[in-house]
Amino acid sequence: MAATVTLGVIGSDAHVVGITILEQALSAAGFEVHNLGVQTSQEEFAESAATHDADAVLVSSLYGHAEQDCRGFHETLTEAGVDAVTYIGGNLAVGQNDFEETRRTFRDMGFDRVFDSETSPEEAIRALEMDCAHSERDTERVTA
Amino acid sequence: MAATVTLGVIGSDAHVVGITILEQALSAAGFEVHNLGVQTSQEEFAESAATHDADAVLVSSLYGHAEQDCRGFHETLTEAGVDAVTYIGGNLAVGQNDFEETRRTFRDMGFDRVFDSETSPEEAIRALEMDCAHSERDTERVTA
Amino acid sequence: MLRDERIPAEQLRRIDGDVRGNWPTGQAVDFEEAVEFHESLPASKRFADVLENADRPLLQPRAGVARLEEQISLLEHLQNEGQADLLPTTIDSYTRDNQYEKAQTGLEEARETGKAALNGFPAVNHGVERCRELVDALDAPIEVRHGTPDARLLAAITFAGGFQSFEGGPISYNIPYCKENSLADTIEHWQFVDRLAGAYTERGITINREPFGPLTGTLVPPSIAIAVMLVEGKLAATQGVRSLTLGYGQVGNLVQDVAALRALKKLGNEYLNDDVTVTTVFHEWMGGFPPDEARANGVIGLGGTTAAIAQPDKVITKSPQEFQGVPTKEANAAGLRTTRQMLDMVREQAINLEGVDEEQELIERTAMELVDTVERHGDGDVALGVVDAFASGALDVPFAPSDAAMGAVLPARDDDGRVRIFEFAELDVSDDVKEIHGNFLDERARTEGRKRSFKMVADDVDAISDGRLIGRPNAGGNSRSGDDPGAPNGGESRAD
Amino acid sequence: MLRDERIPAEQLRRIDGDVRGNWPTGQAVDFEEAVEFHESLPASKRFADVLENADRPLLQPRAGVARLEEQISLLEHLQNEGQADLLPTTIDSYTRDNQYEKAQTGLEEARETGKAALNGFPAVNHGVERCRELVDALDAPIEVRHGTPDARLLAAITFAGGFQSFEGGPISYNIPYCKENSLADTIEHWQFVDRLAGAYTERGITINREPFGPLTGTLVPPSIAIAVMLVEGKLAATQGVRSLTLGYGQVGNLVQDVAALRALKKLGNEYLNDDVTVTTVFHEWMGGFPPDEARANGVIGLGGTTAAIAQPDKVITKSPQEFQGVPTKEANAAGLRTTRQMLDMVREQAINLEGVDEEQELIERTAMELVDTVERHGDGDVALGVVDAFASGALDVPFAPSDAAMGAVLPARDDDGRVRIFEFAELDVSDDVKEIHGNFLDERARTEGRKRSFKMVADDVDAISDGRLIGRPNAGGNSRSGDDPGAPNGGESRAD
Ligand code: B12
Ligand code: B12
Repeated sequence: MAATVTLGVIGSDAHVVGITILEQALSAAGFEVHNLGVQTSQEEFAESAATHDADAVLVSSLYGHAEQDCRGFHETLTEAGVDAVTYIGGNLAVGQNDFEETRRTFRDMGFDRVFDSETSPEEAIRALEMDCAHSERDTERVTA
Repeated sequence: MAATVTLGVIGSDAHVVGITILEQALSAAGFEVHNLGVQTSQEEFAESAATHDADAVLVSSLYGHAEQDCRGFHETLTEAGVDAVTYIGGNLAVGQNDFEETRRTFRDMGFDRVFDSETSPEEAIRALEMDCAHSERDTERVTA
Repeated sequence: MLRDERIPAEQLRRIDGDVRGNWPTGQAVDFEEAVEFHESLPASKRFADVLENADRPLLQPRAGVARLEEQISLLEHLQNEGQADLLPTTIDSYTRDNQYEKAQTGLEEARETGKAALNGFPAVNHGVERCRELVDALDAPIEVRHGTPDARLLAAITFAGGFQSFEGGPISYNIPYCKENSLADTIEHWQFVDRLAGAYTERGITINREPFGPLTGTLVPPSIAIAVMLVEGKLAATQGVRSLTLGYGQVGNLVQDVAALRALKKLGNEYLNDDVTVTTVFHEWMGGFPPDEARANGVIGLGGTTAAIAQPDKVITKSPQEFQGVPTKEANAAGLRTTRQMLDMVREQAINLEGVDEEQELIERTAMELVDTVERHGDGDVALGVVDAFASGALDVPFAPSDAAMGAVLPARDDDGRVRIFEFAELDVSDDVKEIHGNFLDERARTEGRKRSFKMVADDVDAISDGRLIGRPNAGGNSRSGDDPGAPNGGESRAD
Repeated sequence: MLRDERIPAEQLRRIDGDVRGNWPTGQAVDFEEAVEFHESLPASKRFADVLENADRPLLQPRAGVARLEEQISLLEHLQNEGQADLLPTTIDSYTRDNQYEKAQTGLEEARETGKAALNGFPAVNHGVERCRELVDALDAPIEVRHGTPDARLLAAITFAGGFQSFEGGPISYNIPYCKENSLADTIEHWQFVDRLAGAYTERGITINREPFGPLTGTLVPPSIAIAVMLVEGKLAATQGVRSLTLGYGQVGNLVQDVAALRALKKLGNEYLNDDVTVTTVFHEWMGGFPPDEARANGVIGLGGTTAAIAQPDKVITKSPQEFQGVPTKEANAAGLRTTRQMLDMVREQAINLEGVDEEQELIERTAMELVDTVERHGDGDVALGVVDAFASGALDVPFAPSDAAMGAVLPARDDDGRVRIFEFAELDVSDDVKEIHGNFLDERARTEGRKRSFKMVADDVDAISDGRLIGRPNAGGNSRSGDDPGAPNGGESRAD
């Protein structure tokens, strides 16, 4: 399974530790990882995913502005011709929010999976293995 | 003001530190203190208060059985001919109770004042000075 | 006559018969059948084995409620959410007083109303079978924790009920816990308990015994606590106890606490026979807690740090709700996890504190002087010596409510926060030791520009609940009279 | 050209004019009038005086919300219920990016919906007058805390707004906080900030400056953090800053943390001119926290213990909700009180840890080697040296997101839990130092029976949030994949 993954931290967020750990774990698990690093714009995500024909786009956000930063994200991907599963993870709201509510918000915005900040790299890998096996190019889209 | 105070820990309760501190503080403030120590029965309270013609009876309870231990306490005092203001203080209920509820319970049982375990000796002294000046033998009974 | 000698088999049987007649549930006890029950328990429930073979300090909370189902779910919570290594069952105060009728009333009230009418689990009233249901329901070993001067029936029932560890002792569950019980009686009663533990032990069922080290929990000088532990350990060993966990309650000064735990371990091993396995238990601060959960977490954290450095075999944790009353199970589990986090972050670090050796030496010397005094008072017999030494004040415990002790000795902290003896009264220690303590306290008095007085003791008693270690005058801080942020309720005089 | 030289008066005025044009609120800044405002403030709000004259470590939380009224009541809570000695105002992320329009949108959204649309206080958008309302409303001094690479307008407005302390610096607010800003630009921008602080200082209004010591907060080796602090301190002093608080983030090993704080203080005083008053600030653990408030309290407790032993001038506290997101004001105050309790119980104790001197010596030697490298890279000019040393990796910070740093150096804990350097990459330290680190890490690798690898680094990054200090393999514990009791919510893959 050499699925291709685009990874980055969106917006002005500079929390790099989580994606560094994720990158290493995904690479070790055999994925082809394109890590865009921190403070990545929607356009940069779209461009990289399009260029590398990514199977999955993994967005990380820790600093609490994810909602603002992700407005229109899926439109940007579509415009660039990207058809990949999209995950988002980290601390997705400012403050002590109920995660279920947060998950619903990001689901409604179009993300296929939404992860909280207790997510281990192994959980991300398990999900990717499921979803990328499923999809293996444009078949059905997971709706979990 | 040489008001006379009967002091003790009721029931099977052996928490002695609080009344030791209280005894010292009350004595230093000029009260005549009769400290019955821990594990004092209702009868012992009544007897001491009657013998010394106490102005105030101070009951301490820390271990959580105060309600059971104090059932009939005021009847016992009356039978022995004791007419003194009665205070109770300490950890008066088992567990994390709302103190206002606890206070009501002990007020209803006849205690003139009910103190929580954050009470400093100074607060007890202030209350005694007020109540014993008031009463100065059998005048009116505080109803605070 | 009272002597530190093993109770003969026949006398043991006679007392056992008498004791079991004190409450109907006593009849269900059958030693042989009980041994079989213990043999059927998995290795993970053998208290002594689990404790003695652990490679790190094990954590144990305190917890007891009236009803069995409630006690099971409470302990399940502490096991699963608190990750307790060892479990407790704390007994209610009526049972401690052998007032089984009152305990029965409380238990029935609890069953009917669901309210907390008892401050612990009335194991005697529950009886053997229900104790076994409890032991069966949990994965970890469970200890009986109480404070009962005459715990003979409690021991008979709980040992038969499958518990393999039992807290207390003739001094440590008399002097701090009651007023009128004579020490001679309590020693006899505990000789029975220890002999019963010994009888199980001889049949291959090791019953772990744990003298209660913190005593009154209030500024107890380490040397006094340790002397009591050694003497109680000796009395238990005579009766055949082979697994002894000696206890010590945190005083809050890191160097002194580490030194005391080391002294306890060392003297325990030296003083007790080689056939006794000695382990140690550290109790997180047993004195008055701050009336604020956030501050209480600071106190618990210091307990965890101390445990990580001193590495006792077991730690008894406190909850952030200690001040207020019996904690919720969530708060109890939180105290466990706060301690665990601290312990696991610190215990792999090599932390060597300067001054531990000197402090340990002073503690050991003083403790041995007190043990010697006990032996002298009994002409070589520890049982007699204990009674006599306490009666004369040669051995004494601060804030002891018991008439059996003089309760005249008074502690105070020195300028570094170590607990020293301020008033020796009749305590039989050498002039040399007295001078050392005196000098330390003079130093503090100078710093504070005040004379040594009871006020200093009272200030020290309140200090930790007021947010500091040493009760300095005018230190401001969070004194009871101030308006503490965490205060759940004002006192009456404020409220009126 | 970039040089470590004081900005001439005329240039300062020109830049000031430009900068103030970047957002309408900039126009309200008037230096002379601002000096008058500062002069009108009571002594209790003079940040540098309060900090430099304290007789014990002062406590300060982090806190910032969008709206002024909310910020006032948040800080009142931390002052009254948390008993904070010093107050913060944390700035939102858009302002840090100089995206004042976005901050404006967020502020308006917050005003309309009451929702937390910004993660901090947009001081630029609020402007001078509203900043002063904040300063007037509180009793304690307030510091601006942010993370802004180009903080010129923020400084102009907040200094005029009455704030007398300002966190950050050209390295510490670039390397950990952003990707594309060049170091040369950030240094120029901070020369302006520091010069402005210097200008106030010359008029008798000391502006305290606080380089951000924790950097990426993630296992930063003390020598690296200290080298950065010294260099930033030097750059600030050149511009006329006279009150410097050098920072350090807890790594969790007591001996190493105490040694590091001592090294920081000592080298700070040695390296900076005598006319600069150097104080130190200790940040409670800045890395990933446990997802459980009870465990988080253990981490905070260890911070308090460390502070009590090392006695820095200031402590920045964490809250038990650190893991989850911006804390409620109650949790923030609780973190302060837990820290305070620990600090006040321990700080009067004489605690001397063995091994501090050796560790301090190693830290000082390595830090000085790194400072020397910076000076060499700049041919004696620190400003140039910083740019060059980072570009070449001669100076580097682990997990640095910034393109200006190599970010190739990797830390790992040794067998005692001290942070060592696992991968030096181009870091310019002597072979001798490399060998020492290598030996320590080999020792750990042997203990664990595994090779040194990135997995070790990753395990160490997670260790404290998993409930321990060292990321040992198969340590069980509370790993993220396990089911943690404090877990507020399972990850998606579990929930689905
Ligand atoms: C270290 C840290 C910092 C460092 C970051 C250094 C760096 N450049 O990386 C510094 C000090 C610079 C910093 C700055 C700030 N921080 Co910060 N920071 C943290 C902290 C303590 C740890 C984060 C971390 O590294 N964790 C360890 C890694 C391994 O875990 P992780 O990042 O959570 O990632 C894992 C999972 O979340 C998951 N994951 C993450 N992303 C994704 C994506 C997908 C698709 C999947 C499947 C999984 C996944 O997998 C990762 C690996 O296991 C957290 C609090 C905490 N968690 O304890 C706050 C925290 C994230 N920071 C916070 C804030 C507010 C800030 C600041 C805005 C303000 C400030 N305090 O100064 C600035 C932001 C600056 C900016 N422009 O981004 C808040 C966010 C608030 C919120 N969301 O409500 C937090 C929660 C702290 C708090 N309680 O207030 N921070
Ligand atoms: C020390 C202590 C002990 C020592 C007591 C030693 C002794 N003989 O004194 C030991 C370890 C032996 C002990 C035993 C027990 N304890 Co205890 N103990 C405490 C502790 C930690 C401190 C009490 C103390 O000394 N405080 C310091 C003194 C100065 O303060 P104080 O007693 O509160 O008194 C002040 C005020 O309350 C007030 N005051 C008190 N009485 C009165 C009366 C009046 C009229 C007035 C005006 C004021 C007033 O003024 C005093 C001076 O400022 C408290 C928890 C806490 N508070 O932190 C638990 C606590 C009181 N104990 C408790 C319990 C349950 C027990 C046990 C039943 C079970 C057990 N845990 O082993 C046994 C009881 C044995 C028995 N028969 O009594 C519970 C009570 C639960 C409840 N009410 O819901 C508590 C709250 C702990 C807990 N959270 O579970 N305990």
